[in-house]
Amino acid sequence: MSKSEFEPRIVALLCNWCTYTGADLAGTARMKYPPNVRTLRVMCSGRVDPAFVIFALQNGADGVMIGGCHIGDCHYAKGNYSSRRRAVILKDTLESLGIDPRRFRLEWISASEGDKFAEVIKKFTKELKELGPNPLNKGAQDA
Amino acid sequence: MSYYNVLTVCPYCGSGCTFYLQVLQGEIIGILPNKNHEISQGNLCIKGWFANEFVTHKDRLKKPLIKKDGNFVEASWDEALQLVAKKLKVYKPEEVGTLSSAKVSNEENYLMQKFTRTVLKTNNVDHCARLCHASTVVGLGKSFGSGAMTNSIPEMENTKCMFVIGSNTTEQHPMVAKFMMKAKEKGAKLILADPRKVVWSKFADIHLQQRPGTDVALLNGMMNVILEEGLEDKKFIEERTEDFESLKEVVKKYNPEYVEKITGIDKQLIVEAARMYAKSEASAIFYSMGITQHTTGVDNVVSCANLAMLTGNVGKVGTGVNALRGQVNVQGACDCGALPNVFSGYQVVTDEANRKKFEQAWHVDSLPDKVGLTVTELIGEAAKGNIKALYIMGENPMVSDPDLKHVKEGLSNLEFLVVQDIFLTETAQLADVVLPAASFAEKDGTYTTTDRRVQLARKAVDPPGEAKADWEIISELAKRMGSNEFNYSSPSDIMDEISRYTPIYGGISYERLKEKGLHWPCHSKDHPGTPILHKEKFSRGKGKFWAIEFKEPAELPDSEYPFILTTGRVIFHYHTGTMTRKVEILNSEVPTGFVEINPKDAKKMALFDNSTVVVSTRRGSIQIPVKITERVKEGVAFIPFHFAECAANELTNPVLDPVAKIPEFKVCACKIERAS
Amino acid sequence: METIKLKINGFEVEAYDKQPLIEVAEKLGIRIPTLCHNPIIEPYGVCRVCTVEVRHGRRVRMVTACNYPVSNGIEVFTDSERVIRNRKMIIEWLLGRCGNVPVLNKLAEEYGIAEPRFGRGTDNCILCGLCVRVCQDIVGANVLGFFDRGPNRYVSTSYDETSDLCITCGACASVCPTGCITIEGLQEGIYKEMPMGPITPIHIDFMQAVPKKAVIDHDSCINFKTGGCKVCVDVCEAEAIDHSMQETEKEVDVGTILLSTGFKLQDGRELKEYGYGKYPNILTSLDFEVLNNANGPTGGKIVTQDGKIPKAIGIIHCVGSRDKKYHEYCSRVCCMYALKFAHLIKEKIHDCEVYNFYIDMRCFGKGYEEFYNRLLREGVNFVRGKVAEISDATLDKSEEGKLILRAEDTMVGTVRRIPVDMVVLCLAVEAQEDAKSTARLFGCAVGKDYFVNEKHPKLAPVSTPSDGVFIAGMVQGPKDIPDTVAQAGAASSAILSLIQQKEVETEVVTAVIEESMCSGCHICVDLCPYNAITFYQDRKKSEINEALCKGCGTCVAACPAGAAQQRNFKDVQIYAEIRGLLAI
Amino acid sequence: MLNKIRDYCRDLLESKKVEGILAVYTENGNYFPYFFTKKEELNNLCIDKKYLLLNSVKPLRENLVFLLQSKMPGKRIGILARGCDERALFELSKRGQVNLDNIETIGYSCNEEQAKICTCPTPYPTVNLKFGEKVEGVSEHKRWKEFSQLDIEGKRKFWEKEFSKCIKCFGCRNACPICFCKECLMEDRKFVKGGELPVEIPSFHFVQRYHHAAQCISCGECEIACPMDIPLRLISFVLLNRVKKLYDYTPGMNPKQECPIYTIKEERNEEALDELL
Repeated sequence: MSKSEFEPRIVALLCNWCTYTGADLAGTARMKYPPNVRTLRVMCSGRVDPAFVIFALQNGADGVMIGGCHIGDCHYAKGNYSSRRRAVILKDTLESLGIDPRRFRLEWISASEGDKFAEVIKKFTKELKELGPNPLNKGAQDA
Repeated sequence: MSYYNVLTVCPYCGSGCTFYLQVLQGEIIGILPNKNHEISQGNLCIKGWFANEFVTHKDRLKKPLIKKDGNFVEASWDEALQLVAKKLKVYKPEEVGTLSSAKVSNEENYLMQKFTRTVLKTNNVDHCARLCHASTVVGLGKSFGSGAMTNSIPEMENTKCMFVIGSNTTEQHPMVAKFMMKAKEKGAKLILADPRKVVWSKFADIHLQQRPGTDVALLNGMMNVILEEGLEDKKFIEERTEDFESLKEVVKKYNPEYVEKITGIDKQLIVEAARMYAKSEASAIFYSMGITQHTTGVDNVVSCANLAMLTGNVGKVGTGVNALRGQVNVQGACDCGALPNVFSGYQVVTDEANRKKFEQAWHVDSLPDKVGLTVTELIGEAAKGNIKALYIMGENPMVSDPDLKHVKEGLSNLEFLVVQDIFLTETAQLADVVLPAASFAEKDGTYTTTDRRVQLARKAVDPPGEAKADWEIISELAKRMGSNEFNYSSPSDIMDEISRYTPIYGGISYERLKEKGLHWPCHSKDHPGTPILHKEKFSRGKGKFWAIEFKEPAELPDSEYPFILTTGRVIFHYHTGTMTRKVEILNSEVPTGFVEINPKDAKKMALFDNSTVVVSTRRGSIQIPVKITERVKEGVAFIPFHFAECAANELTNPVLDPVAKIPEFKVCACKIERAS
Repeated sequence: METIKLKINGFEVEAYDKQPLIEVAEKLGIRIPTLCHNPIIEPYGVCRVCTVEVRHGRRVRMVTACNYPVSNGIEVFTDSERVIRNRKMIIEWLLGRCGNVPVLNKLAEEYGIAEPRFGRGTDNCILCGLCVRVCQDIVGANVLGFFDRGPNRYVSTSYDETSDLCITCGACASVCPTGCITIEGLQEGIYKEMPMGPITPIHIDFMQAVPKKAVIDHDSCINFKTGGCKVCVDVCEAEAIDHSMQETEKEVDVGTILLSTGFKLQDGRELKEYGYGKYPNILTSLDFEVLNNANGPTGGKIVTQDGKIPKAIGIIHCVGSRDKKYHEYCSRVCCMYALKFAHLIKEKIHDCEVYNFYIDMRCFGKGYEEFYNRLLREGVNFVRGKVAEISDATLDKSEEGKLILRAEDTMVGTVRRIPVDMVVLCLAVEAQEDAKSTARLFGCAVGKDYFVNEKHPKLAPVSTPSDGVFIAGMVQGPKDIPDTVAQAGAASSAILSLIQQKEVETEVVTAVIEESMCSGCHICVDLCPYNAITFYQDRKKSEINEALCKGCGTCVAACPAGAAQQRNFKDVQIYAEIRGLLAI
Repeated sequence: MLNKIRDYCRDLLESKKVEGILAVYTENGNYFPYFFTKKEELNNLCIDKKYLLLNSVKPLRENLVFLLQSKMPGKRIGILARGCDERALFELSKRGQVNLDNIETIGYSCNEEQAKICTCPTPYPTVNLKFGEKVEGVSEHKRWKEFSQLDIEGKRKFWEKEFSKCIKCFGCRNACPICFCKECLMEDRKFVKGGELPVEIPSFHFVQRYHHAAQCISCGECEIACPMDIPLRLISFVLLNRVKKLYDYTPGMNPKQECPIYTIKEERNEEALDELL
C-alpha cells in the first residue's frame, strides 16, 4: 500500500462531558474533518486504562487519541489529572517498546470546542499518514 | 511457625528442571525455581510454575475405590489390596500385564517390573515410552548401541549448528529451547524441519516445511548433498563407523530434485541446509515425536544417526543425536526395565546370563524368558480376550493411545483392571479397583531426565487422605501376593538395589544425588557421570550406518479423507491433561482442544475461528473448534492430544512401527466438515 | 412613660413627661422658628430663636422650646407679644453678626425687621455648633471644633489645616442652617464617579431590585468609617437597620441548586474607538435605562450631562458582540431594547433624531417584527453599518459639544458623519467574571465564552452535568426576558419534580469492586475525587460507596487487578467496543 | 560480616525479640529462603546467595511475609534484607500487602560484584542498613548501550525479536515481588489472546512494565526468571528515570512517600507534564 492511499484508523476515547460533546458539536455544526476517526465514549478521560490504548494499537488502530476536559474543568474534578499522569508514562512506554509515541495523543477539548476537535483530528490524520501504517498491525496492511 | 523449601523435580517434561516447593505450616504454598541448577537456572515454564496446583486439587483420590454394580465405593486399603491380590493370582502369567509409568520414579518403575516379573511371572510390562520414544531406543540402539540422548542439555549453549527435526522445542521442552536460544544468540545456525510454522521458524535460518511423514527422504536428501559435495567427515567414517558403503548406495538416488518431489521442500533449501549442517564445527540434531511417532519411526531415527555419523557430529561437545524425551521419567522408566524385553539397564530378558543374575538377585527360581507384550499389543490382546487382567500405574491410555475406540474396547473387555493414579482419570473410570497414589510432591524418588541425568526429588508434604506412594502400594501388594522380596523402608533402599544390579546406575545413590544430579552411565561410586555418550567409541563399538529407503506413511490422504492429520502438544498442557487441566491458569490459556487449519483451507470450507467442525478418520470422529492459523500448511490439520472431550486419539491410526511397535500418531488421513 | 397634659396657645394637648416642647408643638402644627435645632442632635438652645413663653401656675418664664422639657399643667405661648418681641431682638442680634444669610433675612422679613438695629455683620456662621456637634456626636470624626473665644470664636479644624480625619461625609454641610459650610468640587467629583448622580449610602440598589429593599453601601456609610452616625437606626420605625450585621457564610443543606447568576455588560472602555468614559454623554444601555427611569436621577427626563435636551441620539447595536475581536456570539437582547429606547426617546422628545446603527435587525420574537415596523413609521433612522468611531472632532461652531459618529451606510454605500448629542452603546452581554470558578464549584463546565454549558443543548437545556444543579437565564447564554422566564420555569419544575420524588436516582455508571479479585493495594483510594472508596485494613479489601460514586472510572482504570469495574463501562465492554470499531 | 549477622540474629532469637527470621538457608550447595526459628539452624544461614525473600507466592499471589504475618498476627518477624528486599517491603507496605510495624529489618549491603550481577542501582538498604558499607550501584542495563542507539523502528524490531522468544512462562510476573494482583491482566483473555505462542507483541509484556512504571524496585528478578533472557528491565529503566525526573520519586526508598502515579493529591510539576504530551 502506498503512503498516499493509506487511510489511518484512529480510535478516539472521548470523555463524555467534554470531548465527546465537542465531537458532537463538530457534527451538529457540520464541521469537516477526516472520516478516519472512530470514537468511543467513556465517562472521563481518567477511565482510560493504558491497556485500552495498547489494545487498540494491537488490534488495528494506527493512532489512538484520548480526549478529555481541559485541566481544571474535569466534570469529576481530577480525572484528567490522573489521565495526564498516565499518558506521560504511557508515551515513554510506547516509545521504549518501539511504537512511535506520536501514534498516541492526549488532547484537551472542551464541549464547546467542536472546531478544535475537527482541527485535532485533521492534524492527527495528517501526521499518521506521514507515519504510515502501524507496524504492530500486520493484518491491516494486506487488507 | 515453619516455612521451608523442598527441592524437587518438575513432574512434567523430561528437561529435568528442579524447583523448590514452598511449604508453610505443612502446606504447599507455591513454587520457587531453583537458581542453582544447571538446567533451571532460576527459570521454569508455565507448567512448572504452577505444578503445585494439581497436588492440592480437591479432586485428588484420597481413598481406594472398588467398583460395585458399576459404581465406585470407597474402601479400606486392606480390602482393596486383598481384592487385587486375590484377583491377580487367578490368572495365568500370559493373561496378565502391567503398565508402568513414565511419571513415577525410577524406584517405582523398577519395583513395577520386578513385581511383574517375579510375582506375576510375566514380561508383560511396558509403559508409555512405547508411544513416544520406542523408536529412539531401538533406532539409536541399532546405530550407536545406546538408545538415549547422546549429549547433555546445558552444553547445547555452545553448539554451532542446530538441526531441529520433528520437535517443537520451545513449546515441548522450553528449558532445552532456552539453551538452544542461547546458542542462537551466540551465533549458532538453526535449521528447522517441521511441517508447522512453530515459534522456532521465526528464528530459523532455514525452515524446511516438509510434508508430514517424509523425514527419511529429507534426511537422505541432505546426506546426498553432503556426499555429492564431499562434506562428509571421512576420518570419522573411517575410524568410527561401519557399513558406510551401503548407505552411500541408497542415498544416491535421493538427489534434491527427487526429494523436493516427495517432501514438497524447495530443493535449494535442502542443499543449503545440508551445507549448513555439514560445514559447522559442531552440529547437533534435536528430534522428538515428529521423528519417532511414525510407522517409519525407527527408520527416521536411524537416518538421523546416519546424518550425524556422516558428518562426525557424535561424541563431541554440542553435537550428537538428541532425542528429547517428553515425560519426567520416560528415560528412567526405560532404564529401570519397565519394558517387555529388558531388565533394568537394558539387560535383555532373552539373555540367559541376565536372567540368572536377576534370579539370584530377586531370589526367585525362574524368570520368564519370552519377550512380553508392548502397550499397544497388550490392549490389542485384551480386546481379543487373551489378556484378562491389567494393572495400570499412572497411565491414561484412554486418552494417550491411538484409536481410542479400540482402546476402550480392549479395556472394557478385561476381566479385571486395576488403576493406580492420583486422579480418577478416563482410564481409572473403567477400572474395577482404583488405588490412590501420591504425587511427586508427596514422596521421595529419583527421576532421570532426557539427558540421562538422575535427579533426586524429595517429599514435601504428606499425601492427601489415605493415598500412598506407588512404591508402598506395589510392595504391599507384592507382600500380599506372597513375595518376601519387597521389604523396603524407603526409596533409597530401592535405589541401592537398582545400582547393585544395573551397571549404568552403578554409582548412583541418594547420598551422591543430594547435591546435584548425575548423568548415567555412572558405573561406580567415584564415577563422575557421563554427560556425553560415544566420546571415544560407540557403545556398540563402531557406529553402524543403515541404508534406509523412504517409505510413505501407512495412511495417506485421498479424495475421501483429504487432510493429513498430525498431532502434538501445546506448551500449556501436558499429555492427557490429568495434571495440567486441574491448573486454573493453564486451563484458561487453552481450555479445550482445537484443530489448526490453514486460512486457505478455512476459506474453502467457509470456516471462522472457533467454529465447530467434525474431524473424522476411518477410525472415529470428534467435534472440535477450529483455529485458523498460518502455522500449518494447506492440507494439513493439527490437533493437540491433551483433551479427552475432543481426543485426537479417537482419530489416530494404531498402525505400528514393525520393530519399535510405536503407533503412527503423526500422520493419518482425515476429513473436516462443518458441524451441523 | 408618663403622660401629662399641657396647653399650647390655649390648646390642651397630651404629651410625654419631659418631652421637648418643640416636638409637642410640631405635632400640633405650630411652627416655632429655629436655626440650631436638628432632630438628630441633642437640643442645645444656642440660637435662641425658638424662645417661647411658659406659664406654670403663676410663674412665667421665657424658655427655648428646643430643649425645654414639658411638665404637667404648663401653659405655653409661642407667639405672644412678649415672645415676638424677644425673638425679634434675637434675630436682630444674629443679623448683627451674619447680615447676609438668606435664612436670617427671611426670618427678619417674617418678623418685620427692615433694618436691624445693630447693623449687618459679614460673617456667615451663627456659631450654632451644629456642624461641630454633628461631626463629634453623630459622625464621630471629630474634625470640627470651636476655636478662640468671645467675639473671635470660630469653627474650624485643628490648626486650621486640612484634616485627614475628615471622611468627606458632608454631614456638617448638610446640617449647617446658614449654608456657611460647602464642599468644594462636590458635583464634578460625584458625576465623574457616578454619571447618574450621587446615591446615598442607604439606597435601593436598582430600580427593579427584587426584593425591593434598601441596602447600606459599606463604602459610603459613615458608620462603617467612624462607627458613629447610626441616624438611620433612630429614624427607622421598623427597626430594620443593624449595622453590626456581618457578612457570614451560611451552610444550607439543599437537594437542588438553580444557578442563575446572570450576566454582566461588557466594559465599554474596552472599545477604544467609541470613547466610552472619555467623552461625556456616551451611555451604556444600562446607563440609559437608569436615566430614562422615572425613579432615576433625572426623574425620567432624558437630558445630557449639562442638563440640555438632546436633539439627536445615536444608538449603536452589536457593540462587542458579533465581533470577532470581542465576542462572536449575538447578545440577542440588543436589537429589541435598542428599538425600545428609540421608541421611548421619540415619545419623550418628539423632535429628537434617533439613529440606530445596526448590522442586522434580529427581531425574531412574537410581535417583534411588528414593533420594528412601527418604529420605521415613527421616523427613527436606521443606518445599516457599524459605527467606526465616535469623536468630538467638530467641524464648526454648531457642532460644538456634540459627538460625531462616523459610519458606513451600507445601504447607500457612503460613509456618513452624524453629529449627535448622546450615544447609547448596546454593549455585549458577557458571562460573569467568576463564571468559570462558579461553574467549577458546581461541577459544570463553561464554554469558551464562559457561559455555563447545559447538559444537552436540545434535550436537557436546563440541566447540567451535575445532578441536581440547574441553570436558568443569562448564565447559560444571552437571552431575553421571555426566554429567561421560560427557562426559569422549566428549571423550577425540574427542581420541583426532584423535590417531589423525595428520593434521588444515583448514577448508573458507578464503579464496583469485585471483592474476590481485590488484592487490597488501595491504589484506588487516593485516586477517588469523591472519597467514595474506603479501604478495610482488616479484610484487605477496598469498597466503593455507590451513593458517593459519580462514575468517573478513574479507579477502574488504575486498578491493576481489574477488580474495580465500572457499570456499563466494563473493561470487557470497552475491549469489545475497540475491537468492534476496528473490525472494518 | 556473616558471623556478625549470625550473632545478631542469634541475639534476636534468644531474646525473643522476633518470632523468627526470614533469610536464605544453604545446604549441600543448594540454597533457598527459610524461616529461622531455632538458633542452631543459624549455621546454615547464608548471605551471599540471593532469593528475594518477599517473592510473591503463587498462585495465592500473596507474599510470604504477608502469609507469615497473617498466620501469627501481632508477632514480630525478622527479615535479613538486602537493598532489594527492603525496597520490596516498603513498596508492599504502601500497597497494604505487609505490615511494616511488625517487621524487624536487618539490612545488609551487597558488594559491587553482586550489584553488577543484578544491575542494582542501590545495592544496600537505604533505611535499615546494619551491616556492610554502601557501595556504588549499577544504573545502566547491560544492554542499554545497544538499545539506546536504536531508533523507533529499531526498537520495535528489537522487541519483536525478543518477545518472540517468550514462552509465556509468567516467570517475570511470578518472580516479581510487586506483582500481587489476584487477577492479572496478563491472563485476561479479553486483553491478550491465550494459548498461543508467540505471545501478543507487545501487549503481553506491556502490562507488567506499565503497571510497575513507578513501583519497580529494580531487583532484577524478572530477568533472572526469564528463561529466554528477554531484557525486560530496559523499559523499566526508562520509566523509572522518567518518574524520577518528574516527581523525584524512586520506588522503595521511603515507606512514607506515596507513589506519584496513583494519587491526585500532589500536583507538583503538572505543567511540565503537558510539555511531554
